[in-house]
Amino acid sequence: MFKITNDQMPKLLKAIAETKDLFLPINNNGVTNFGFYKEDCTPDLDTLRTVKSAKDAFFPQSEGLYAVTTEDGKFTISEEEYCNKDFVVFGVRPCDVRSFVVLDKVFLSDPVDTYYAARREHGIVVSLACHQPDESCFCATFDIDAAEPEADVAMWNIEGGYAWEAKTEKGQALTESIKALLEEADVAKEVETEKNCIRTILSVLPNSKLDVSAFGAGKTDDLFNSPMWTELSNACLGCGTCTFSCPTCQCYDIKDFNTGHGVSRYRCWDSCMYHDFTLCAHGTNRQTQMQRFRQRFMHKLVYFPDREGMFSCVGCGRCVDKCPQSLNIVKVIKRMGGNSNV
Amino acid sequence: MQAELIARAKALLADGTVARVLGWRKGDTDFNAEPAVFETAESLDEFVYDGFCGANLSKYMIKNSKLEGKTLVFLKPCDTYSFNQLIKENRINRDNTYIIAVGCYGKLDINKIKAAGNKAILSVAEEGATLKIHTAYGDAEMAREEAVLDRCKVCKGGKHVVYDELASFVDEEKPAAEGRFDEVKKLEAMKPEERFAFWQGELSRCIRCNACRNVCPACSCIKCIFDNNNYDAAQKVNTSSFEEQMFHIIRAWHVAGRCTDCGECSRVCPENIPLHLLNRKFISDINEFYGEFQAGEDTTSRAPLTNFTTDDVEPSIVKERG
Amino acid sequence: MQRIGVFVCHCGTNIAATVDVKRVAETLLKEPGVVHAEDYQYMCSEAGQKLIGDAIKEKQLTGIVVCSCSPRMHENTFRKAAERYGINPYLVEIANIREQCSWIHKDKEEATEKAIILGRAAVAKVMLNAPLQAGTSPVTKRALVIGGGIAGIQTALDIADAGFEVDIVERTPSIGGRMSQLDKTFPTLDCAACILTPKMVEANAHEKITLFTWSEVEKVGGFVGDFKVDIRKKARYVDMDKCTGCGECQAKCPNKKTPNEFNRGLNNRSAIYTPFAQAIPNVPVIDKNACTYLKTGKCGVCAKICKAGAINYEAQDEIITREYGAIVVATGFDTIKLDKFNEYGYNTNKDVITSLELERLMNAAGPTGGHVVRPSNGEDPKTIVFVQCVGSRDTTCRGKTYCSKICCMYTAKQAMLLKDHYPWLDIHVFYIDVRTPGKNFDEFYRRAVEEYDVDYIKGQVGKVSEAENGRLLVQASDLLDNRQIKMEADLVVLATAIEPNEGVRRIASMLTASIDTNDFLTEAHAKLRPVESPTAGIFLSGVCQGPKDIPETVAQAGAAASKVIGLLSKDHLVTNPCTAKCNQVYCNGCSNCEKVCPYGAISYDEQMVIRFGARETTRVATVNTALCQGCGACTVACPSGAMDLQGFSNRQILAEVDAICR
Amino acid sequence: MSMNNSEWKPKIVAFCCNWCSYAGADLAGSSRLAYPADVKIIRVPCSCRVNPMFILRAFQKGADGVILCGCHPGDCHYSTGNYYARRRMTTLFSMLDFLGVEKNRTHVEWVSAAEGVKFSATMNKFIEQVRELGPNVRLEDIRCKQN
Amino acid sequence: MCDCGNENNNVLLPQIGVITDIRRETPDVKTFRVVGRDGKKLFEHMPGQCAMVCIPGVSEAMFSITSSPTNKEYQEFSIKQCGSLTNVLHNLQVGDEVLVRGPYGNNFPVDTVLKGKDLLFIAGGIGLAPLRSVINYCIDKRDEYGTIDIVYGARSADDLVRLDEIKDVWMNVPGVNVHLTIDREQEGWDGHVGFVPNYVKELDLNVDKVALLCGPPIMIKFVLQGLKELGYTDEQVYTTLELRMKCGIGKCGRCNVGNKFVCKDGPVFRYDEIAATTGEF
Repeated sequence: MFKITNDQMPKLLKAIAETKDLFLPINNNGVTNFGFYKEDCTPDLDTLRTVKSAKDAFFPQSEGLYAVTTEDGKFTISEEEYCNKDFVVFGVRPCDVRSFVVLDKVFLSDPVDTYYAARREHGIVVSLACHQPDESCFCATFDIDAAEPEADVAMWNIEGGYAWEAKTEKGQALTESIKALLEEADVAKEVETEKNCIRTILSVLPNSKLDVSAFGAGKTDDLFNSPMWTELSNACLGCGTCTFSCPTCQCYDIKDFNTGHGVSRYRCWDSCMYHDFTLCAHGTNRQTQMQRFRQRFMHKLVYFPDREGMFSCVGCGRCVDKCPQSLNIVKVIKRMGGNSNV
Repeated sequence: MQAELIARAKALLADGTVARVLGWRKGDTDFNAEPAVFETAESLDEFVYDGFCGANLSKYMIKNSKLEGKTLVFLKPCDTYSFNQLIKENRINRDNTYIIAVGCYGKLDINKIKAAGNKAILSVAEEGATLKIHTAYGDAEMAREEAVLDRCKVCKGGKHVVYDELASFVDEEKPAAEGRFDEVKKLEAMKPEERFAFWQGELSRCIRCNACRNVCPACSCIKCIFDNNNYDAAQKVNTSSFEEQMFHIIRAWHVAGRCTDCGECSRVCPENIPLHLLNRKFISDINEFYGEFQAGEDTTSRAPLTNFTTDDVEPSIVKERG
Repeated sequence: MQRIGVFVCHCGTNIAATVDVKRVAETLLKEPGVVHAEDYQYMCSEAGQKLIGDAIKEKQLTGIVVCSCSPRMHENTFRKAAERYGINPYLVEIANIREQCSWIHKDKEEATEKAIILGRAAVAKVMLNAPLQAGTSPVTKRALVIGGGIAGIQTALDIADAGFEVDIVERTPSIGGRMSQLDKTFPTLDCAACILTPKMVEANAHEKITLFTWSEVEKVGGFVGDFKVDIRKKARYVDMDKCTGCGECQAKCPNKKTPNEFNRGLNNRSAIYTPFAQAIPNVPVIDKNACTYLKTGKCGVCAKICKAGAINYEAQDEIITREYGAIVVATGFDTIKLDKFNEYGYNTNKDVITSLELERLMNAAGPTGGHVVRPSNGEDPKTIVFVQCVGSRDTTCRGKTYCSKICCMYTAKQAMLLKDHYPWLDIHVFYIDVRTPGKNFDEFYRRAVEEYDVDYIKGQVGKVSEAENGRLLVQASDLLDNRQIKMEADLVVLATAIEPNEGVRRIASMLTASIDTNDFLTEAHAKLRPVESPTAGIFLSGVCQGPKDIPETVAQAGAAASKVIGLLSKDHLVTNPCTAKCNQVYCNGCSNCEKVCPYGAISYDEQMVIRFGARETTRVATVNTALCQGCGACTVACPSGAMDLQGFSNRQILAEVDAICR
Repeated sequence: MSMNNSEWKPKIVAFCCNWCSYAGADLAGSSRLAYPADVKIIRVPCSCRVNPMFILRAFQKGADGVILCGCHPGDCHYSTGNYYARRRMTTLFSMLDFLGVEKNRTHVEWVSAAEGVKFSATMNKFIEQVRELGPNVRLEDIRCKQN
Repeated sequence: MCDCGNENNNVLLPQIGVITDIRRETPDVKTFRVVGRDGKKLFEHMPGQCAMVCIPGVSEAMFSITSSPTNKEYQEFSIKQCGSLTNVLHNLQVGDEVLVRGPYGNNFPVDTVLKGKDLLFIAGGIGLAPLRSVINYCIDKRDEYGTIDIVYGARSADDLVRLDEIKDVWMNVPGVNVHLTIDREQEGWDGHVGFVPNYVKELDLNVDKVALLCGPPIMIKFVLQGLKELGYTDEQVYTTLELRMKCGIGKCGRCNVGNKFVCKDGPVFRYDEIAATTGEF
């Protein structure tokens, strides 16, 4: 195990950025989001949750797929270049780390999404245990341990800096490349203290471990026609805040943009909360916001478990914090599954 | 005051005056109340009205006033302007609405409480001018004043411009706050390149979640032009910095003269972009160019951009005023 | 894909000298959708047009771009050519490479590049052109004239003489209007009644003219060529067919305490009355607010003495609906209220009168039989003061900012006539400017000054008050001599500003005709279309459009009539196909578009629309293509983009922008 | 920007109303009153047809300046169109300024059918202003830049 | 640079197709024949599968392949004009290019369940498009299937897609019975008049068949009721939900009907697989 002191951290980030793209939480005007490291940026490893999750690293909000040019009525297709350079996603919280597993289930299943696969191959995830969990955290519900990240490299806040532990080969390689800046130290005890601290706080948080026994594979018939959906969704604005801040929402749209010198075909995030999500020439099969709302939570809590054997929610709590009208998956779980914390 | 509202709502439901009640329901935390529709007296026990009930309910009346029977809605002073504006644009059926005007002393912003360093908040209690905050890491206090939403700092005053009855705790005389345009003026005083940098910094965070648009009572289009493929303007995300600007300029322009300055756009923005400044800039311009105008003050006046006088200022005013 | 043909014109050397037309054609041929491109000496010639026709046939063109002179020059030529050769005329676009390219640029390379870009923009636009059909709407061959004064009468007579039916709706009991109240007219001093009465009689007798007096327009629907108008015929309580006009009833009516409107309240009239002797129709009406029988059920004198049995106390208002092809507004004017002008003492002193009241005093049929006396005591005046511009050219917002135009002349007229009758009179006129632009006007005014010795003082009257001796004390300033004047007078005559008759706002809004800030109806174009309202089928006659004197009014009445005749002589109207169109699926019903439409072409109603696969009944906008002139104001007012303009659609303009900027 | 400023030619989009300004432009042409070829005119029925979206779209696709010309206030062929356009453009331009976009990239000028001289002079002056500003960067869409 | 090849195995990358023939079938339906630039078939497919057709700058949409897999030269798509993309498609000419990716989805179980069975095809309007592929497949392999009944209806005679093939080919194949109907009386029409669901009931065909249906949602609803009354079980009925497909590969998140993802599990479903779920289709 290694230690990096707080004052070494900026050097470490700079060193990584010299050879690889570095994607990390950056503070912009008081708001922290993942972004690419630049010389003058303000890295922020203290904020528990970025507004948007880390999924942009592998599944960016928009990405070019290919471009089409036309000459004399004939098309020429040029595929966008794939990610071909290693990059580091730094400071990812354990819940977001788990979200990559959810995304993998979608994009790496047959047929493989080649754009995603290329990024995943080149991405190195450095994660950071949740120093001070928040009241909206409920990752333990999905058996995620906020104290024990499962990434290429795991970090913990310790006195005066961070503990650093490589967990995979990719992580080892990264560690090697910046070893000069790391200080070999026996911090196991401090890490243990931090872990205990995290777990203790989590245990007193109101949502830390919700009862999700009412959800999961095979519950479609129990839940689909519940009158509760109308009540829960009444205030839903149909905006995309929850889906765009969510680490596991992976729905996308494919659109064209006419650049004046060709058509660029790109993929961008879409939100099942939008009224035109399933709209096509003949109309839409989800006419009401209740149906769209239900879709989102049924997908995360029932359909996904049905198909993939796991929930597609990681309990990061972003939607709990950010929903403009305070609707969220926690309320859904509590109201439809009973109120008890397990 | 909450008990009074619940009692009134129950009475109006019971005597058949209204068929449903649009209000706020207790959240699973103190600061998590959500707008909700109550159809039975029992369900009203979950009704809440406190400092965290910031949501403007008027836009929900588009949907609710189309339903059978009257809907009782609770409107704060600033919400009534939005409501009037929606009536003006024929989006709400006034006859199907029963409005109880509720008082407001400034609504609280949980983000401000968190920004003050409070993590893992377990409860927040209002005690006069003080907030008592209980967190997993310990207890704290802060002045209520410091935790109110930005919009409430420039409150339009306590007057309700439309209602059927006033709740007892309403202070219609509460004066409007000063300095509504201070932030706008501060930006205006900057150099253009500084302003550009400011807005780039802010707008580059936009994730195009459309919360600002969907919550906005003036954005009541059935289908937004930005969702409409017919105009080549449909975008779902910002794929370039241009689109961030395009969306917010056009959105603000579309509601110019119709925006009541309710501030919901900034309240809901997950990225804390001060979107209200765009709207407020239009309001300040309109006031300056075409005379004082407060959208939603009445239901009949013509919005400034669908009106004119023969001696309006010329667009060159923008260059002339330096 | 579309099949577009591009035709590049040399225009002799006008274009070809600075633009490489061959290169333009060759380059545009490579644009997506373009299947044909050629250049020719003169595209607008017969031979040039035939080239287009041949290409349409051979290449099955679906759109045409002509790169040539300004579309203002030959767009119609090429549209007609396209139609002749079998494709819709609106599938033609012009790229202006002469006025906006070859003529202003010298560098051939530069001009050619620009011509190509302009051509490209036209191609991009025409790809999105849709075939448009000019619609037709039928014309009802009858006109409505609102207002029975000289303007209305003259308009009606001119239209009727051309063989079309005309209805006049007049809200007072008789036609005649303001002019019937006048004594003499300037500058010829004809007797007003002598020249007006024959016209009134003629209008009454004309087989094509129907008079609806004591009637008002209640509701207007429809549009140019096909208006449907509800007319309220107010209860007259006197049977028009039975009444012989003997006048017995008025003489015997015991209730004679109502101020006489016709005489501007200078005397009273009976409850049953005709406004004046020459009234047409010469049938009285009963004032239901004054009549004792109608109020209390007691009296009935008129019914008892009427030998014709024409009195019917049970009469009710009646609403009839008539159809018209055109509507002329001739609602005239009134003098402004003087409540805000207390300095003149009009409301407090009986001897301060308006010039229109003086007109009644001077009239032989007036309340004093033509003797001008002081209304307070009936004595003959010795000194009369005229005050000009009372409420006219007033920037204090008490009055009107405009010049009422007629006051200078009628004051000169009144002064001279008074001097003729009462040579001993001392007459002073306080004026700001004397304005006499008109045939024989200045000569007329000079006569008053030079021959009649009327005392014109450039100055303003500050105060009129009652002197202790019962006369009036006039305090004024003389601007030329820069001195304060105090003089006593027996009569003060105020040249009161005129304004559109009350109720014109209601009429204008029913007609969706626009009015200005002074409530004068707006003409479609101040110079080129002065008698038409911007709303198609609505025409303006007389002072409702702006202050004017009798000759101008009559001239405008004739002009309005000729426009109406022009419209009514058509069997069908061809409508402009480049009109706005509402996509009701996206319409919110917010009414923004309706507010900015200058033609009242947009209406709202509840309709069934299918939105995203679901049916709903909702408030949506509809554009009346017969009224829409295609300005596009609504398209920008519409936030959701539901409103679009055919021929200049959002997509078309955006395509041009894209093509130019790429 | 790889080109240096002397090579750089601004792209100017001019929206002209059919009845006054477009005719004014024609008159400028028939009077042979030159202005740079960088100006490309788009004919619209009335200045009130011009949607702010069109103006932003022009910048997005690479325009360096956008000018709107219409009938003089009071002379609108449709009687009131340019009054609305005037308010719309005033508020829009003020907002662009507020966002830090250069004021001289946009302009409104009233040009009658008889003012060929004015049309030409207006265009010359506007281009000069835009040249001074250089290429449009603040309202560009990088996807539309020709590589 | 990628012309036709796809070295990266990129599932979202289309092929370039060339339109070699366009037939107008009804006032709003055209059939497009598409081959690759080399003049050969773009790919092999099975009856019921779909492909994404795209026009750059407009959009892309999923269409069922209407030609039979037994056709070795080309693919055909019957497309109804009803939206922005189809408007543009209907303006295309022979020789124009389109982008095509696919084939996507599963197929009607022609080589398993349907083998040897009596088949009942029920289609309304453009709903014949996906079934035509199956019908022609079965006709081409006539001896592998039992009797074939085809009930096909449309608003009017003019809206019956490819009436010529139905009359000249299908009606002359032994063991194939075609039952045509139109919604309203029409001059020159001496066939059946009435809605498809009612006609199915009137025909009173025996129950020992597999039914394959496709048509507008309202028709499906009533046909299902009718079949149930006749004694059909949900397991005997197949339908296709290709309308719901968006990205074609089950990742974009639009296509699910309950826990079934049409792109992955469909578009062809045995009715019992979706009946229980949600009614959201």
